Amino acid sequence: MDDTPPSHWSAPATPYEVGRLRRAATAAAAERGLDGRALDHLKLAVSEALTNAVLHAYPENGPPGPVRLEVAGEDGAVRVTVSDRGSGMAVRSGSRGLGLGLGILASVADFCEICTVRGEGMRVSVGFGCQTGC
Amino acid sequence: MDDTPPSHWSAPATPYEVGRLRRAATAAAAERGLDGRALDHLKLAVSEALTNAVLHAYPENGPPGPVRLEVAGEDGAVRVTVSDRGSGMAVRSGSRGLGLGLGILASVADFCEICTVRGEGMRVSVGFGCQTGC
Amino acid sequence: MALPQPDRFNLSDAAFTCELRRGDRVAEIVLGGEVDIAARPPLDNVLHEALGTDSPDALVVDLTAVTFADSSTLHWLTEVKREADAAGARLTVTTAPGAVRDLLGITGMKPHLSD
Amino acid sequence: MALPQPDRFNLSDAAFTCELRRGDRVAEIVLGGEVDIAARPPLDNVLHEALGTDSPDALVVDLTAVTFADSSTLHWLTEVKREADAAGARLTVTTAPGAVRDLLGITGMKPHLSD
Ligand SMILES: Nc1ncnc2c1ncn2[C@@H]1O[C@H](COP(=O)(O)OP(=O)(O)O)[C@@H](O)[C@H]1O
Ligand SMILES: Nc1ncnc2c1ncn2[C@@H]1O[C@H](COP(=O)(O)OP(=O)(O)O)[C@@H](O)[C@H]1O
Repeated sequence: MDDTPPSHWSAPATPYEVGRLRRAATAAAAERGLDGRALDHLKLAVSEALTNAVLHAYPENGPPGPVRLEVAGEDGAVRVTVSDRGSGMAVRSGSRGLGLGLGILASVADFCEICTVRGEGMRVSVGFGCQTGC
Repeated sequence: MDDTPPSHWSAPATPYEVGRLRRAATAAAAERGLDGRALDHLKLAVSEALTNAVLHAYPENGPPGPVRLEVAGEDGAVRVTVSDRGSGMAVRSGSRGLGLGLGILASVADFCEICTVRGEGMRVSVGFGCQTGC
Repeated sequence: MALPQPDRFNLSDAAFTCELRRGDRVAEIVLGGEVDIAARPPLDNVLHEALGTDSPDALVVDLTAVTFADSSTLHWLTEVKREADAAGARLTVTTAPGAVRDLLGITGMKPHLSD
Repeated sequence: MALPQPDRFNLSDAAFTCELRRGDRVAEIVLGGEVDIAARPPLDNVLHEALGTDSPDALVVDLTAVTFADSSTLHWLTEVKREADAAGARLTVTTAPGAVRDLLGITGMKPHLSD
Protein backbone atom coordinates (compact mmCIF):
# COMPACT_ATOMS: atom_id res chain seq x y z
CA MET A 1 0.00 0.00 0.00
CA ASP A 2 2.86 2.39 -0.70
CA ASP A 3 3.21 3.47 -4.34
CA THR A 4 -0.02 5.29 -5.21
CA PRO A 5 -0.13 8.51 -3.16
CA PRO A 6 -3.24 9.03 -0.99
CA SER A 7 -6.16 11.08 -2.28
CA HIS A 8 -7.64 13.61 0.11
CA TRP A 9 -10.41 16.15 0.44
CA SER A 10 -11.50 18.69 3.04
CA ALA A 11 -14.96 20.18 3.42
CA PRO A 12 -17.21 21.77 6.01
CA ALA A 13 -18.97 19.09 8.10
CA THR A 14 -22.48 19.66 6.71
CA PRO A 15 -25.18 17.20 5.56
CA TYR A 16 -24.81 18.20 1.92
CA GLU A 17 -21.10 17.36 1.78
CA VAL A 18 -21.68 13.77 2.92
CA GLY A 19 -22.86 12.51 -0.49
CA ARG A 20 -20.18 14.34 -2.42
CA LEU A 21 -17.36 13.04 -0.19
CA ARG A 22 -18.85 9.52 -0.07
CA ARG A 23 -18.92 9.39 -3.88
CA ALA A 24 -15.36 10.74 -4.10
CA ALA A 25 -14.08 8.08 -1.67
CA THR A 26 -15.92 5.30 -3.49
CA ALA A 27 -14.51 6.37 -6.86
CA ALA A 28 -10.98 6.60 -5.43
CA ALA A 29 -11.30 3.16 -3.81
CA ALA A 30 -12.51 1.69 -7.11
CA GLU A 31 -9.49 3.21 -8.89
CA ARG A 32 -7.34 1.49 -6.26
CA GLY A 33 -8.80 -1.86 -7.24
CA LEU A 34 -11.55 -2.39 -4.65
CA ASP A 35 -14.78 -3.80 -6.06
CA GLY A 36 -17.96 -5.78 -5.42
CA ARG A 37 -19.29 -6.13 -1.91
CA ALA A 38 -16.13 -4.67 -0.33
CA LEU A 39 -16.64 -1.46 -2.33
CA ASP A 40 -20.30 -1.27 -1.21
CA HIS A 41 -19.18 -1.74 2.38
CA LEU A 42 -16.53 0.95 2.08
CA LYS A 43 -19.17 3.35 0.77
CA LEU A 44 -21.39 2.57 3.77
CA ALA A 45 -18.59 2.90 6.32
CA VAL A 46 -17.43 6.24 4.89
CA SER A 47 -20.98 7.55 4.99
CA GLU A 48 -21.31 6.57 8.67
CA ALA A 49 -18.02 8.23 9.62
CA LEU A 50 -18.87 11.42 7.72
CA THR A 51 -22.37 11.52 9.23
CA ASN A 52 -20.89 11.22 12.72
CA ALA A 53 -18.60 14.19 12.03
CA VAL A 54 -21.63 16.18 10.84
CA LEU A 55 -23.85 15.23 13.78
CA HIS A 56 -21.50 14.91 16.72
CA ALA A 57 -18.18 16.72 16.24
CA TYR A 58 -19.18 20.37 16.47
CA PRO A 59 -21.65 22.38 18.56
CA GLU A 60 -25.11 22.31 17.01
CA ASN A 61 -25.55 26.04 16.87
CA GLY A 62 -22.13 27.16 15.70
CA PRO A 63 -20.63 27.27 12.21
CA PRO A 64 -19.64 23.81 10.91
CA GLY A 65 -16.01 22.81 11.43
CA PRO A 66 -13.91 20.93 8.89
CA VAL A 67 -13.98 17.24 8.03
CA ARG A 68 -11.07 15.60 6.19
CA LEU A 69 -11.27 12.47 4.07
CA GLU A 70 -8.30 10.43 2.90
CA VAL A 71 -8.19 7.32 0.72
CA ALA A 72 -4.95 5.31 0.57
CA GLY A 73 -3.83 1.95 -0.75
CA GLU A 74 -3.75 0.00 -3.98
CA ASP A 75 -4.25 -3.46 -5.51
CA GLY A 76 -7.61 -3.87 -3.85
CA ALA A 77 -6.40 -3.10 -0.31
CA VAL A 78 -7.77 0.28 0.72
CA ARG A 79 -7.81 2.36 3.90
CA VAL A 80 -10.13 5.35 4.30
CA THR A 81 -9.67 7.89 7.09
CA VAL A 82 -12.24 10.47 8.18
CA SER A 83 -11.11 13.05 10.71
CA ASP A 84 -12.55 16.11 12.38
CA ARG A 85 -11.33 18.77 14.80
CA GLY A 86 -14.33 18.66 17.07
CA SER A 87 -15.04 17.70 20.67
CA GLY A 88 -13.85 14.10 20.46
CA MET A 89 -16.11 11.24 21.52
CA ALA A 90 -18.03 11.90 24.71
CA VAL A 91 -21.15 10.83 26.52
CA ARG A 92 -24.16 12.66 25.23
CA SER A 93 -27.20 12.10 27.43
CA GLY A 94 -29.64 13.51 24.90
CA SER A 95 -28.00 11.63 22.03
CA ARG A 96 -30.03 11.80 18.87
CA GLY A 97 -28.89 8.42 17.61
CA LEU A 98 -29.30 4.74 18.23
CA GLY A 99 -25.57 4.09 18.62
CA LEU A 100 -25.66 2.37 15.25
CA GLY A 101 -23.14 4.27 13.16
CA LEU A 102 -19.90 3.00 14.70
CA GLY A 103 -21.30 -0.51 15.03
CA ILE A 104 -22.21 -0.66 11.33
CA LEU A 105 -18.85 0.73 10.33
CA ALA A 106 -16.93 -1.77 12.47
CA SER A 107 -19.15 -4.64 11.27
CA VAL A 108 -18.45 -4.11 7.59
CA ALA A 109 -14.76 -3.13 7.70
CA ASP A 110 -11.95 -5.69 7.94
CA PHE A 111 -10.46 -3.49 10.61
CA CYS A 112 -11.29 -0.19 12.18
CA GLU A 113 -9.23 2.24 14.21
CA ILE A 114 -10.87 5.01 16.18
CA CYS A 115 -8.78 7.70 17.83
CA THR A 116 -10.31 10.39 19.91
CA VAL A 117 -8.54 13.19 21.75
CA ARG A 118 -10.62 15.14 24.25
CA GLY A 119 -11.32 18.60 22.86
CA GLU A 120 -9.24 18.00 19.74
CA GLY A 121 -11.31 15.71 17.58
CA MET A 122 -11.85 12.23 16.32
CA ARG A 123 -10.29 10.14 13.55
CA VAL A 124 -11.78 6.95 12.18
CA SER A 125 -9.84 4.68 9.81
CA VAL A 126 -11.42 1.68 8.14
CA GLY A 127 -9.66 -0.98 6.07
CA PHE A 128 -11.12 -3.07 3.27
CA GLY A 129 -9.68 -5.87 1.19
CA CYS A 130 -6.64 -6.17 3.43
CA GLN A 131 -5.97 -8.79 6.03
CA THR A 132 -3.58 -6.56 8.01
CA GLY A 133 -4.55 -5.92 11.61
CA CYS A 134 -4.42 -2.50 13.17
CA MET B 1 7.39 7.00 28.63
CA ASP B 2 10.24 4.59 27.86
CA ASP B 3 12.32 3.51 30.86
CA THR B 4 9.94 1.64 33.19
CA PRO B 5 8.86 -1.57 31.44
CA PRO B 6 5.09 -2.11 31.06
CA SER B 7 3.18 -4.19 33.62
CA HIS B 8 0.74 -6.72 32.24
CA TRP B 9 -1.83 -9.31 33.32
CA SER B 10 -4.00 -11.84 31.55
CA ALA B 11 -7.23 -13.35 32.89
CA PRO B 12 -10.43 -14.95 31.71
CA ALA B 13 -13.00 -12.31 30.76
CA THR B 14 -15.41 -12.88 33.67
CA PRO B 15 -17.22 -10.44 35.98
CA TYR B 16 -15.12 -11.42 39.00
CA GLU B 17 -11.81 -10.56 37.30
CA VAL B 18 -12.89 -6.97 36.60
CA GLY B 19 -12.26 -5.73 40.15
CA ARG B 20 -8.97 -7.54 40.53
CA LEU B 21 -7.61 -6.21 37.22
CA ARG B 22 -8.98 -2.71 37.86
CA ARG B 23 -7.20 -2.55 41.22
CA ALA B 24 -3.98 -3.90 39.67
CA ALA B 25 -4.07 -1.23 36.93
CA THR B 26 -4.81 1.53 39.42
CA ALA B 27 -1.93 0.49 41.68
CA ALA B 28 0.47 0.27 38.71
CA ALA B 29 -0.62 3.70 37.45
CA ALA B 30 -0.08 5.17 40.93
CA GLU B 31 3.42 3.67 41.01
CA ARG B 32 4.02 5.38 37.67
CA GLY B 33 3.21 8.74 39.22
CA LEU B 34 -0.45 9.26 38.29
CA ASP B 35 -2.61 10.66 41.10
CA GLY B 36 -5.70 12.62 42.09
CA ARG B 37 -8.57 12.97 39.68
CA ALA B 38 -6.58 11.51 36.76
CA LEU B 39 -6.03 8.30 38.75
CA ASP B 40 -9.78 8.09 39.56
CA HIS B 41 -10.54 8.55 35.89
CA LEU B 42 -8.07 5.87 34.85
CA LYS B 43 -9.73 3.46 37.28
CA LEU B 44 -13.13 4.23 35.74
CA ALA B 45 -11.90 3.92 32.15
CA VAL B 46 -10.18 0.58 32.82
CA SER B 47 -13.32 -0.74 34.46
CA GLU B 48 -15.39 0.21 31.40
CA ALA B 49 -12.98 -1.42 28.97
CA LEU B 50 -12.78 -4.61 31.05
CA THR B 51 -16.57 -4.74 31.42
CA ASN B 52 -16.97 -4.44 27.65
CA ALA B 53 -14.62 -7.38 27.14
CA VAL B 54 -16.67 -9.40 29.65
CA LEU B 55 -20.04 -8.47 28.14
CA HIS B 56 -19.42 -8.14 24.43
CA ALA B 57 -16.28 -9.92 23.24
CA TYR B 58 -17.24 -13.58 23.53
CA PRO B 59 -20.41 -15.61 22.89
CA GLU B 60 -22.70 -15.55 25.89
CA ASN B 61 -22.99 -19.29 26.22
CA GLY B 62 -19.41 -20.39 25.61
CA PRO B 63 -16.42 -20.48 27.94
CA PRO B 64 -14.93 -17.01 28.59
CA GLY B 65 -12.02 -16.00 26.38
CA PRO B 66 -8.97 -14.08 27.59
CA VAL B 67 -8.61 -10.40 28.38
CA ARG B 68 -5.20 -8.74 28.59
CA LEU B 69 -4.35 -5.61 30.53
CA GLU B 70 -1.20 -3.54 30.12
CA VAL B 71 -0.09 -0.43 31.97
CA ALA B 72 2.81 1.59 30.53
CA GLY B 73 4.42 4.97 31.12
CA GLU B 74 6.04 6.90 33.91
CA ASP B 75 6.32 10.35 35.50
CA GLY B 76 2.59 10.76 35.69
CA ALA B 77 1.93 9.99 32.02
CA VAL B 78 0.25 6.60 31.79
CA ARG B 79 -1.33 4.53 29.03
CA VAL B 80 -3.53 1.52 29.79
CA THR B 81 -4.46 -1.02 27.13
CA VAL B 82 -7.22 -3.62 27.42
CA SER B 83 -7.44 -6.21 24.65
CA ASP B 84 -9.49 -9.28 23.89
CA ARG B 85 -9.57 -11.93 21.16
CA GLY B 86 -13.31 -11.83 20.65
CA SER B 87 -15.70 -10.89 17.85
CA GLY B 88 -14.57 -7.30 17.45
CA MET B 89 -17.07 -4.44 17.64
CA ALA B 90 -20.29 -5.11 15.76
CA VAL B 91 -23.91 -4.08 15.68
CA ARG B 92 -25.90 -5.90 18.29
CA SER B 93 -29.63 -5.41 17.84
CA GLY B 94 -30.54 -6.80 21.23
CA SER B 95 -27.73 -4.87 22.94
CA ARG B 96 -27.94 -5.08 26.71
CA GLY B 97 -26.38 -1.69 27.24
CA LEU B 98 -27.05 1.99 26.90
CA GLY B 99 -24.00 2.68 24.74
CA LEU B 100 -22.44 4.39 27.75
CA GLY B 101 -19.19 2.51 28.34
CA LEU B 102 -17.11 3.80 25.44
CA GLY B 103 -18.52 7.29 25.84
CA ILE B 104 -17.53 7.44 29.50
CA LEU B 105 -14.08 6.07 28.77
CA ALA B 106 -13.47 8.57 25.96
CA SER B 107 -14.84 11.43 28.09
CA VAL B 108 -12.44 10.92 30.97
CA ALA B 109 -9.26 9.96 29.08
CA ASP B 110 -6.95 12.53 27.54
CA PHE B 111 -6.90 10.35 24.47
CA CYS B 112 -8.38 7.04 23.49
CA GLU B 113 -7.54 4.62 20.70
CA ILE B 114 -9.93 1.83 19.79
CA CYS B 115 -8.87 -0.84 17.31
CA THR B 116 -11.23 -3.55 16.23
CA VAL B 117 -10.54 -6.34 13.75
CA ARG B 118 -13.57 -8.32 12.57
CA GLY B 119 -13.50 -11.76 14.14
CA GLU B 120 -10.15 -11.16 15.85
CA GLY B 121 -10.93 -8.88 18.74
CA MET B 122 -10.81 -5.39 20.10
CA ARG B 123 -8.13 -3.29 21.77
CA VAL B 124 -8.78 -0.11 23.71
CA SER B 125 -5.95 2.18 24.83
CA VAL B 126 -6.52 5.17 27.07
CA GLY B 127 -4.02 7.84 28.03
CA PHE B 128 -3.94 9.93 31.18
CA GLY B 129 -1.71 12.73 32.29
CA CYS B 130 -0.10 13.08 28.88
CA GLN B 131 -0.83 15.71 26.29
CA THR B 132 0.32 13.53 23.38
CA GLY B 133 -2.28 12.84 20.71
CA CYS B 134 -2.83 9.41 19.22
CA MET C 1 -56.92 1.74 -5.21
CA ALA C 2 -56.63 4.87 -7.32
CA LEU C 3 -53.30 6.63 -7.17
CA PRO C 4 -53.80 10.33 -7.84
CA GLN C 5 -51.24 12.79 -9.13
CA PRO C 6 -48.10 12.32 -7.03
CA ASP C 7 -46.63 15.17 -4.97
CA ARG C 8 -43.01 15.25 -6.02
CA PHE C 9 -40.01 16.50 -4.06
CA ASN C 10 -36.68 16.71 -5.79
CA LEU C 11 -33.50 17.66 -3.98
CA SER C 12 -30.86 19.70 -5.73
CA ASP C 13 -28.83 16.48 -5.55
CA ALA C 14 -30.39 14.58 -8.46
CA ALA C 15 -29.56 11.22 -6.88
CA PHE C 16 -32.25 11.31 -4.17
CA THR C 17 -35.95 11.23 -5.02
CA CYS C 18 -38.97 11.20 -2.74
CA GLU C 19 -42.61 10.86 -3.82
CA LEU C 20 -45.82 10.75 -1.84
CA ARG C 21 -48.71 8.81 -3.41
CA ARG C 22 -52.13 8.79 -1.85
CA GLY C 23 -54.75 6.10 -2.47
CA ASP C 24 -57.96 5.23 -0.70
CA ARG C 25 -56.98 5.09 3.03
CA VAL C 26 -53.39 4.30 2.03
CA ALA C 27 -50.33 6.53 1.74
CA GLU C 28 -47.21 5.43 -0.06
CA ILE C 29 -43.78 7.07 0.30
CA VAL C 30 -41.56 6.08 -2.61
CA LEU C 31 -37.86 6.82 -2.27
CA GLY C 32 -35.13 6.48 -4.86
CA GLY C 33 -31.41 7.06 -5.32
CA GLU C 34 -28.96 7.68 -2.48
CA VAL C 35 -30.52 8.39 0.92
CA ASP C 36 -28.31 9.95 3.59
CA ILE C 37 -28.33 12.61 6.31
CA ALA C 38 -28.97 15.35 3.74
CA ALA C 39 -32.33 13.70 2.98
CA ARG C 40 -33.58 13.95 6.55
CA PRO C 41 -35.53 17.23 6.23
CA PRO C 42 -37.56 16.12 3.17
CA LEU C 43 -38.06 12.67 4.73
CA ASP C 44 -39.48 14.23 7.90
CA ASN C 45 -41.73 16.47 5.79
CA VAL C 46 -43.09 13.65 3.66
CA LEU C 47 -43.79 11.54 6.77
CA HIS C 48 -45.80 14.31 8.37
CA GLU C 49 -47.67 14.91 5.13
CA ALA C 50 -48.39 11.18 4.74
CA LEU C 51 -49.81 10.76 8.25
CA GLY C 52 -50.79 14.33 8.94
CA THR C 53 -54.07 15.46 7.43
CA ASP C 54 -56.41 12.49 7.72
CA SER C 55 -54.50 9.49 8.86
CA PRO C 56 -54.46 6.50 6.45
CA ASP C 57 -55.11 2.90 7.50
CA ALA C 58 -51.89 1.79 5.85
CA LEU C 59 -48.53 3.39 5.20
CA VAL C 60 -46.20 1.87 2.63
CA VAL C 61 -42.54 2.89 2.46
CA ASP C 62 -41.16 1.71 -0.85
CA LEU C 63 -37.38 1.49 -0.81
CA THR C 64 -37.00 -0.73 -3.88
CA ALA C 65 -35.44 2.10 -5.94
CA VAL C 66 -33.01 3.19 -3.20
CA THR C 67 -29.44 2.59 -4.37
CA PHE C 68 -27.68 3.57 -1.12
CA ALA C 69 -28.76 3.94 2.52
CA ASP C 70 -26.95 4.27 5.85
CA SER C 71 -27.95 4.61 9.51
CA SER C 72 -29.69 7.92 8.72
CA THR C 73 -32.36 5.90 6.95
CA LEU C 74 -32.58 3.46 9.86
CA HIS C 75 -33.05 6.33 12.30
CA TRP C 76 -35.80 7.73 10.05
CA LEU C 77 -37.47 4.32 9.70
CA THR C 78 -37.55 4.00 13.50
CA GLU C 79 -39.38 7.33 13.57
CA VAL C 80 -41.72 6.19 10.77
CA LYS C 81 -42.61 3.07 12.77
CA ARG C 82 -43.22 5.11 15.92
CA GLU C 83 -45.45 7.64 14.18
CA ALA C 84 -47.33 5.04 12.14
CA ASP C 85 -48.08 3.12 15.35
CA ALA C 86 -49.22 6.34 17.05
CA ALA C 87 -51.50 7.14 14.10
CA GLY C 88 -52.86 3.60 14.01
CA ALA C 89 -51.60 3.00 10.46
CA ARG C 90 -50.27 -0.41 9.38
CA LEU C 91 -46.71 -0.06 8.13
CA THR C 92 -45.14 -1.99 5.27
CA VAL C 93 -41.53 -1.40 4.22
CA THR C 94 -40.66 -2.88 0.84
CA THR C 95 -37.09 -3.49 -0.26
CA ALA C 96 -35.33 -5.11 -3.20
CA PRO C 97 -32.11 -7.14 -3.00
CA GLY C 98 -29.18 -4.72 -2.72
CA ALA C 99 -27.90 -1.96 -0.48
CA VAL C 100 -30.98 -1.46 1.70
CA ARG C 101 -31.65 -5.13 2.32
CA ASP C 102 -27.95 -5.65 3.13
CA LEU C 103 -28.08 -2.79 5.64
CA LEU C 104 -31.18 -4.20 7.34
CA GLY C 105 -29.42 -7.56 7.46
CA ILE C 106 -26.24 -6.13 9.02
CA THR C 107 -28.21 -4.39 11.74
CA GLY C 108 -30.88 -7.08 12.27
CA MET C 109 -33.56 -4.39 12.00
CA LYS C 110 -35.81 -5.83 9.29
CA PRO C 111 -38.11 -7.73 11.70
CA HIS C 112 -38.80 -4.64 13.82
CA LEU C 113 -40.06 -2.48 10.98
CA SER C 114 -43.11 -4.02 9.38
CA ASP C 115 -46.20 -5.33 11.14
CA MET D 1 -40.03 4.79 60.78
CA ALA D 2 -38.73 1.64 62.47
CA LEU D 3 -35.85 -0.09 60.74
CA PRO D 4 -35.91 -3.81 61.53
CA GLN D 5 -33.01 -6.22 61.44
CA PRO D 6 -31.24 -5.72 58.08
CA ASP D 7 -30.93 -8.55 55.53
CA ARG D 8 -27.26 -8.58 54.69
CA PHE D 9 -25.55 -9.79 51.50
CA ASN D 10 -21.79 -9.96 51.44
CA LEU D 11 -19.86 -10.88 48.32
CA SER D 12 -16.65 -12.86 48.56
CA ASP D 13 -14.99 -9.62 47.45
CA ALA D 14 -15.04 -7.79 50.78
CA ALA D 15 -15.06 -4.44 49.03
CA PHE D 16 -18.70 -4.57 47.93
CA THR D 17 -21.54 -4.51 50.45
CA CYS D 18 -25.29 -4.51 49.92
CA GLU D 19 -27.95 -4.19 52.62
CA LEU D 20 -31.72 -4.09 52.45
CA ARG D 21 -33.51 -2.17 55.21
CA ARG D 22 -37.27 -2.18 55.50
CA GLY D 23 -39.29 0.45 57.29
CA ASP D 24 -42.96 1.33 57.31
CA ARG D 25 -43.92 1.48 53.59
CA VAL D 26 -40.29 2.28 52.71
CA ALA D 27 -37.46 0.09 51.50
CA GLU D 28 -33.84 1.20 51.56
CA ILE D 29 -31.01 -0.40 49.57
CA VAL D 30 -27.67 0.60 51.05
CA LEU D 31 -24.58 -0.09 48.96
CA GLY D 32 -20.94 0.25 49.91
CA GLY D 33 -17.46 -0.31 48.51
CA GLU D 34 -16.67 -0.92 44.84
CA VAL D 35 -19.68 -1.65 42.65
CA ASP D 36 -19.03 -3.19 39.23
CA ILE D 37 -20.37 -5.86 36.84
CA ALA D 38 -19.66 -8.60 39.41
CA ALA D 39 -22.24 -6.98 41.70
CA ARG D 40 -25.05 -7.24 39.17
CA PRO D 41 -26.60 -10.52 40.39
CA PRO D 42 -26.90 -9.42 44.07
CA LEU D 43 -28.11 -5.99 42.93
CA ASP D 44 -30.87 -7.54 40.85
CA ASN D 45 -31.83 -9.78 43.76
CA VAL D 46 -32.00 -6.99 46.29
CA LEU D 47 -34.12 -4.89 43.93
CA HIS D 48 -36.66 -7.67 43.48
CA GLU D 49 -36.69 -8.28 47.20
CA ALA D 50 -37.17 -4.57 47.93
CA LEU D 51 -40.11 -4.16 45.55
CA GLY D 52 -41.32 -7.72 45.42
CA THR D 53 -43.45 -8.86 48.33
CA ASP D 54 -45.64 -5.91 49.20
CA SER D 55 -44.53 -2.91 47.27
CA PRO D 56 -43.35 0.07 49.36
CA ASP D 57 -44.45 3.65 48.72
CA ALA D 58 -40.84 4.80 48.65
CA LEU D 59 -37.57 3.23 47.59
CA VAL D 60 -34.30 4.76 48.72
CA VAL D 61 -30.99 3.78 47.11
CA ASP D 62 -28.20 4.98 49.32
CA LEU D 63 -24.90 5.23 47.46
CA THR D 64 -23.10 7.45 49.97
CA ALA D 65 -20.71 4.64 51.02
CA VAL D 66 -19.90 3.56 47.45
CA THR D 67 -16.22 4.19 46.73
CA PHE D 68 -16.25 3.20 43.06
CA ALA D 69 -18.95 2.81 40.40
CA ASP D 70 -18.98 2.49 36.61
CA SER D 71 -21.63 2.13 33.88
CA SER D 72 -22.75 -1.19 35.41
CA THR D 73 -24.24 0.82 38.26
CA LEU D 74 -25.86 3.25 35.82
CA HIS D 75 -27.43 0.36 33.92
CA TRP D 76 -28.75 -1.03 37.20
CA LEU D 77 -30.05 2.37 38.32
CA THR D 78 -31.96 2.66 35.03
CA GLU D 79 -33.57 -0.68 35.86
CA VAL D 80 -34.28 0.46 39.43
CA LYS D 81 -36.03 3.57 38.12
CA ARG D 82 -38.11 1.51 35.65
CA GLU D 83 -39.18 -1.02 38.24
CA ALA D 84 -39.87 1.56 40.93
CA ASP D 85 -42.08 3.46 38.47
CA ALA D 86 -43.87 0.24 37.54
CA ALA D 87 -44.44 -0.57 41.22
CA GLY D 88 -45.62 2.97 41.98
CA ALA D 89 -42.80 3.58 44.45
CA ARG D 90 -41.15 6.99 44.77
CA LEU D 91 -37.41 6.68 44.14
CA THR D 92 -34.67 8.63 45.88
CA VAL D 93 -31.00 8.08 45.07
CA THR D 94 -28.60 9.57 47.61
CA THR D 95 -24.95 10.22 46.84
CA ALA D 96 -22.00 11.83 48.55
CA PRO D 97 -19.28 13.89 46.84
CA GLY D 98 -16.82 11.49 45.18
CA ALA D 99 -16.79 8.73 42.58
CA VAL D 100 -20.54 8.20 42.18
CA ARG D 101 -21.44 11.85 41.97
CA ASP D 102 -18.61 12.40 39.46
CA LEU D 103 -19.92 9.54 37.32
CA LEU D 104 -23.45 10.93 37.35
CA GLY D 105 -21.99 14.30 36.38
CA ILE D 106 -19.95 12.88 33.49
CA THR D 107 -22.99 11.13 32.07
CA GLY D 108 -25.59 13.77 32.87
CA MET D 109 -27.79 11.09 34.42
CA LYS D 110 -28.47 12.55 37.85
CA PRO D 111 -31.66 14.41 36.85
CA HIS D 112 -33.27 11.27 35.34
CA LEU D 113 -32.97 9.14 38.43
CA SER D 114 -34.90 10.65 41.31
CA ASP D 115 -38.49 11.86 41.21
N1 LIG E 1 -16.93 12.48 15.15
C1 LIG E 1 -17.41 12.43 16.41
N2 LIG E 1 -17.17 13.41 17.31
C2 LIG E 1 -17.66 13.37 18.57
N3 LIG E 1 -18.42 12.35 19.04
C3 LIG E 1 -18.71 11.34 18.21
C4 LIG E 1 -18.23 11.31 16.86
N4 LIG E 1 -18.66 10.16 16.29
C5 LIG E 1 -19.39 9.51 17.23
N5 LIG E 1 -19.42 10.21 18.38
C6 LIG E 1 -20.09 9.81 19.64
O1 LIG E 1 -20.26 8.41 19.65
C7 LIG E 1 -21.63 8.05 19.83
C8 LIG E 1 -21.95 6.79 19.05
O2 LIG E 1 -21.87 7.05 17.67
P1 LIG E 1 -22.65 6.14 16.65
O3 LIG E 1 -22.34 4.72 16.95
O4 LIG E 1 -22.38 6.58 15.28
O5 LIG E 1 -24.15 6.34 17.04
P2 LIG E 1 -25.30 7.26 16.50
O6 LIG E 1 -26.10 6.29 15.69
O7 LIG E 1 -25.88 7.65 17.82
O8 LIG E 1 -24.72 8.39 15.73
C9 LIG E 1 -22.42 9.26 19.37
O9 LIG E 1 -23.67 9.34 20.00
C10 LIG E 1 -21.49 10.40 19.76
O10 LIG E 1 -21.71 10.77 21.11
N1 LIG F 1 -14.69 -5.69 23.59
C1 LIG F 1 -15.73 -5.65 22.73
N2 LIG F 1 -15.93 -6.65 21.83
C2 LIG F 1 -16.99 -6.60 20.98
N3 LIG F 1 -17.88 -5.60 20.93
C3 LIG F 1 -17.74 -4.57 21.79
C4 LIG F 1 -16.66 -4.54 22.73
N4 LIG F 1 -16.77 -3.38 23.44
C5 LIG F 1 -17.85 -2.75 22.98
N5 LIG F 1 -18.45 -3.45 21.97
C6 LIG F 1 -19.65 -3.04 21.20
O1 LIG F 1 -19.80 -1.64 21.26
C7 LIG F 1 -21.10 -1.29 21.78
C8 LIG F 1 -21.01 -0.05 22.61
O2 LIG F 1 -20.26 -0.31 23.78
P1 LIG F 1 -20.45 0.64 25.03
O3 LIG F 1 -20.34 2.05 24.63
O4 LIG F 1 -19.54 0.19 26.10
O5 LIG F 1 -21.95 0.42 25.43
P2 LIG F 1 -22.69 -0.50 26.45
O6 LIG F 1 -23.01 0.47 27.56
O7 LIG F 1 -23.85 -0.90 25.58
O8 LIG F 1 -21.80 -1.63 26.84
C9 LIG F 1 -21.56 -2.52 22.55
O9 LIG F 1 -22.97 -2.61 22.59
C10 LIG F 1 -20.94 -3.64 21.77
O10 LIG F 1 -21.76 -4.01 20.69
